[in-house]
Amino acid sequence: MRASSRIWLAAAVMLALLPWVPGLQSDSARSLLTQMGIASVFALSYNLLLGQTGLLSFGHALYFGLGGYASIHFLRAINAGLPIPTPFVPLAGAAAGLAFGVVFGALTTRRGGTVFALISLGLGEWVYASTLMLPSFSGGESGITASRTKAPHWLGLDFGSQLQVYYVTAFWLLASAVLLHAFMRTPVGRLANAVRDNAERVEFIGYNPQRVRFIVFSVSAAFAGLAGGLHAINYEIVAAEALSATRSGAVLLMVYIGGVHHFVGAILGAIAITWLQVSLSDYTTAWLLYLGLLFMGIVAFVPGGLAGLAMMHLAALRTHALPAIARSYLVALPFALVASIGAVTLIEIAYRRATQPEAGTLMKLFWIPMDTAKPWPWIGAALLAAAGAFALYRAWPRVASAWAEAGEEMHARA
Amino acid sequence: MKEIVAFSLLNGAVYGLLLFMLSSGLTLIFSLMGVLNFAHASVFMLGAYFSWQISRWVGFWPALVVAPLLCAMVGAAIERFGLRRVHRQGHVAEILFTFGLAYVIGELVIMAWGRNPIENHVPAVIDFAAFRVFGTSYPFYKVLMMGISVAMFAFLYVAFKRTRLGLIIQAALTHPQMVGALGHDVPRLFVLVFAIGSALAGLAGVIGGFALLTEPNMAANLGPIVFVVVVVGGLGSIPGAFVASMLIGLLQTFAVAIDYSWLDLFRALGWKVAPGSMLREVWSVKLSQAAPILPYVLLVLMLIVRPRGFMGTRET
Amino acid sequence: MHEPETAQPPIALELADVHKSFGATPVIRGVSLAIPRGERHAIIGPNGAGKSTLFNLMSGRLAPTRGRIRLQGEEIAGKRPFRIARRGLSRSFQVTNIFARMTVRENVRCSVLWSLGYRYSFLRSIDKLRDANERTDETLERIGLASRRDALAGVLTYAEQRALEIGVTIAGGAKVILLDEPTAGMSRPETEAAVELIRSVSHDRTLVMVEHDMSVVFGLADRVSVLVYGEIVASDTPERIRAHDAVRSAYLGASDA
Amino acid sequence: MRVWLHRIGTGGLAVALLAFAGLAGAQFKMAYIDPLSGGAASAGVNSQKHVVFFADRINAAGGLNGEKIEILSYDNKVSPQESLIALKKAIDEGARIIVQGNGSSVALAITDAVLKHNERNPGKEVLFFNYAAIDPALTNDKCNFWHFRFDADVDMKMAAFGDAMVNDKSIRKVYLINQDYSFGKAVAAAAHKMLAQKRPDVQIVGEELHPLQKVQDFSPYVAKIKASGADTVITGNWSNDMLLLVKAGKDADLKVKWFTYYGGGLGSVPAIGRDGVGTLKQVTEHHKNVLPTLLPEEEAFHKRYTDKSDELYYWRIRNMFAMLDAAAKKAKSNDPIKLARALEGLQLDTPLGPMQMRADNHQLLQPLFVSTLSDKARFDVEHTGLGFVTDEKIDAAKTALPTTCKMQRPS
Repeated sequence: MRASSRIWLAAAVMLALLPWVPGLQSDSARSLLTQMGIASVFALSYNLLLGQTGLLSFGHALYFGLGGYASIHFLRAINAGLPIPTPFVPLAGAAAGLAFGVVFGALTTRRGGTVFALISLGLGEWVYASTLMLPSFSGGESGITASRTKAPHWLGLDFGSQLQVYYVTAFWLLASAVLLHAFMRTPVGRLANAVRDNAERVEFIGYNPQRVRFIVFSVSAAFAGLAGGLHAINYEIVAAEALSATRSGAVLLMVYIGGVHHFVGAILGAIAITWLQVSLSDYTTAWLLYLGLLFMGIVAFVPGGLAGLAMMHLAALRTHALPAIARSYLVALPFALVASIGAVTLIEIAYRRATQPEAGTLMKLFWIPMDTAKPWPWIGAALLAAAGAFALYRAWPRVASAWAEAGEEMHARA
Repeated sequence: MKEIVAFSLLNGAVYGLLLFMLSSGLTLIFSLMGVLNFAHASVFMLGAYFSWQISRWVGFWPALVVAPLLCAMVGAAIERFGLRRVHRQGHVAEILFTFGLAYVIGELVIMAWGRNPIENHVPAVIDFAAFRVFGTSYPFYKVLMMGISVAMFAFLYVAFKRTRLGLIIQAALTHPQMVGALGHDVPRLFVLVFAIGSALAGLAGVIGGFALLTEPNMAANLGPIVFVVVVVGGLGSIPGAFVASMLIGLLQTFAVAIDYSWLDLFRALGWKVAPGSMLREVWSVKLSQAAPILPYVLLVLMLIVRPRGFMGTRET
Repeated sequence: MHEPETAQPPIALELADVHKSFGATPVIRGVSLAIPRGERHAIIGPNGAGKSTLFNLMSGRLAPTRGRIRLQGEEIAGKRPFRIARRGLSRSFQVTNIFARMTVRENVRCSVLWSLGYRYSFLRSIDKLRDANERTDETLERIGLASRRDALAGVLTYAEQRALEIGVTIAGGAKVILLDEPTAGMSRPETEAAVELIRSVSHDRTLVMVEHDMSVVFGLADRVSVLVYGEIVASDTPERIRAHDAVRSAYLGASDA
Repeated sequence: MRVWLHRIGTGGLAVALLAFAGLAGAQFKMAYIDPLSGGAASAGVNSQKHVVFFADRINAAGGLNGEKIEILSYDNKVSPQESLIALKKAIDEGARIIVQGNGSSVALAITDAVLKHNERNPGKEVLFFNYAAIDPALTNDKCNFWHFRFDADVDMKMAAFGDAMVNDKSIRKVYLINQDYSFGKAVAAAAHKMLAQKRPDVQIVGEELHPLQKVQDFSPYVAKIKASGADTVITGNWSNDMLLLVKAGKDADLKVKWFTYYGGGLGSVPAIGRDGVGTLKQVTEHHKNVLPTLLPEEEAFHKRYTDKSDELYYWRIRNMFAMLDAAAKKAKSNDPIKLARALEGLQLDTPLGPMQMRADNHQLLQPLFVSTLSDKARFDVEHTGLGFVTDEKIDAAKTALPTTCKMQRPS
């Protein structure tokens, strides 16, 4: 069995067992896993554009939303008697995504780079506002609802429970990952990478870069529509916010933080950002600030993203520089921890004062009670942050040199 | 009817000049540094908050000067400590960096001034009627805004087309190594450009704060329209941005005044549209309903037909 | 192996009174050139003579202001580069222009796909395209990069990248090859290796080359044209060109005669 | 953001702390799902204060049949999808009643999800208490047994405006301006119906739908209102769309009567200032000057929340908890189905007059007041020196309207 099919099998087994892991058996945990699955399909479709073809789109939620609408209308048709089981609904989303991808793709993929980015931004805003004006299609702000259980049962399942919806999502995630990975191994997939690296040279080896962008864009829109279909099944409602600018922004954050250059990066990013959005926002109202800071840090310091970071460390495992790296981490990490505790405390106190005066000034952070009215928490946090940051700054060269050493060794061996 | 046209013209001009004031800084940064700054509207918001805070301490006129300076420092810091690291990774990384920055500035504003809109009323010193048109008085602060906007246009047009500094900066965009070789500290030049662009955004914020609503969502609501002005005007052209701002301002204001839809047009031409069909909904959307999305329609059509925009010099 | 002079070989690439000006400044001022099939033709001339512009006109990167260009009898002036490439004209670039974040093997394989008829297919796995992979490996052998086939193109040495540049240009099996200063910036041994490679590669094809290194020009070319200020001042065998006074004055300033 | 006391580290730790802290007795959990961050956060946080405040008052009096009410707060960022995520979490953590109000779009999503959950999980039913989403559909074609509304809907409030307009001869030309989505269109339709019935002589000189929360500059719309010669404007706008509209009106010194649904909302009175005196009208179930003296609840509310912008705006949340308390005593059980049946038809007296929960469509009938901004009011709004004064009081029984609701009742 070739290496890749072994990987897919392992992935399938993992996806199957995930909802039975202790701690993940509650309905809301499975709902979180389902959301991560939907976000992963959407992120994979987006990475086909940004990571594989170098197309930065600010309006990709368009195809997610339109696919979602097509699927919810399809589900309503099923509720009215169309004899098709629920799990096949995402195909309607994929078909709608493909159709709109072809129509809008012909307009937008004439150019790459900044022009493409701005057209996608304009188109996204335009179609979002227009759907609000067509209530029969979009149901306006309140959206369109349907039921996933009023449908012919399939394999004896009615797809009412969250677990069954999770397995439908897991199936389509695996299918999308296999198909998208295979797509990259086809002539057009290779040429997509060529267009990313050097669109001009592609013209001199007989291919029209615009046609390559158009095909990749349509395929990407189809998978975004598929993700929209899964969204429609999971929530049984699709509203205009499914194609809003915030969702387009979120998928961009997912793919870039996850790692643009690695296939698995999109999935890593989807999991991280979904967790941040759904769970962290319960602990702190400043979650968007942490997300913004994380994103800027990744763009500035770790362009390879989380996947890049992981790959780097995996490669370093095999070098002799590993102990040096480990030692440098032992020194640097505590300082980093101190700095971040100080910074987080400062942010949380400021947020409590600015946004929730009614919750009083008493607060418990990292199990330490403090009173935001008194000055010492502010001074203490600021000092902690400054000291940690300064010490980290001093310890950083040691980390850098350890990595330089590992880098040389890896380079020599390559 | 005459009244509507007069008011639409006046309101359209005011809104257009506000848009220009808001996007002039971005046009400057984009034309000279090729950086599509997603956080530009956020700096505009900072200008509004700074001027509100300062005018509470020391009055409006000092705020009109200090707020833009503070924004200039913020802009300089963004370039010096943030973008400088990212420049060599190409335009995509720059855009993404400012994209993240927009989130962060929005949350920092919430952290400092809370979530509710702040009462950023027109300060008494400029809260009087400038002139009366058809029996309606026109607030002075709108006239002040028009004045500042036109002044900005003049400053930008002269400063960067006619002065040595302007030429050096323009050269530094396309051939940074060569300009560096000629003895100019290019990184410092970029910091200067970013500072000036941010100062313009800050100044726009001081006035924009009264015209619009000063709240943490202000940047997100305005963000995309700034790009429409810059792109439709022509990437890198200041006169182009001025023309585009006025066009969008007037287009949107007049569109609101027109209450007719395609359906009325069809009826006038005698065509019948089957009632109840989904398409009927599409045709029955009135132009006044669709007014706020016209700029985006303009953006998409312009980028398809003429990516350089009205007077653009290049596409990226 | 060249047909005897008597039978007039068909013309592979022909330029008829081609003009090109950027705004008001004319760069190519009426160039006419006919390159028979199988000929190795070099174009030399001082910097700024318009050699690269001429290459850009022939390969479709620029459209001529006036005049006609025919490839194997078919008009190609002003056509998009990918249409010209499909008709069998492939060019290399003076500044290395390859796919940096793809492996050496993928760089070459991308350039063979169109000629083998795979067009925009996305239903076939590239690993199963036996003919494409064979043609790719064969080209890698010829340019001496077989051992580096899985390295990213961006990490190759300068000479290796120049070799890859040639590999990508020839892998598609184009009948007419345009090489833009293939040995620029190479050391003596590297230049000699490149010349042998170009000789074997252009064995049964038409070659048009822009080159400054006179040893390469006179070692390879069947015919040489001299381009000065956008005009061809001489076009003849290497020996006669060497003795031609107009050429000497163009290179050495006013002739002493 | 979760109420801090119950959310330290993992859930398990929170429960242990709870027991330790001596809050004995089982918990009756209610989930509050509304915006706590993002654009509409100010409204969400404001109503959260009311919910926590009135729950604590019931707890102080012994809770519901001995169970203390615990409020679990979730931030839905006014998005239907986030709300459904929060709903799943709330049901998982044992919430028996869901409380929501901001945005009809969210309410329609929640009522549909609650219906599906209750059908699929017999024995683990939850109720949905809606205190502010007033799209008529929720108690008509999209009604269901589990949804109770504690605020008059669009048509009921428009009828109240009708009663106020009947004898106001200065109203001759009306201009309708609303947000371009389900709620805005419902307000426009209600206005047409009401005027046709109660004031056929009044002419509608203009009608406008503008995109929701997108318009930055309302001066073009104000110019149209002036040009139309209208003397009255009816609008359902809320939050920014309300503030910017009246601000543009003030800038262009537009002289019209404003009949608004949310004119008294946070920030609107400061935005219109003195121009609003005698012209800015609203229809609510309460305002500060409804009685000569402040109600005891209001004084207690202001003692606890001292921030300038803290007003007791949601009197209907007080009515909601009063009805819940009475239903719990009547049913002598906290089981949702028993509570729901006890609520149906329940009648209760309040300081402002009797109120009743209709059994046929679960719509609460409570007294409504049409009031106008005045500079001679005893209690002002947000320290502006201006307050609302009652023009017209409509008794609860008179606010009832026919309904098309045909709900399925559990067996």
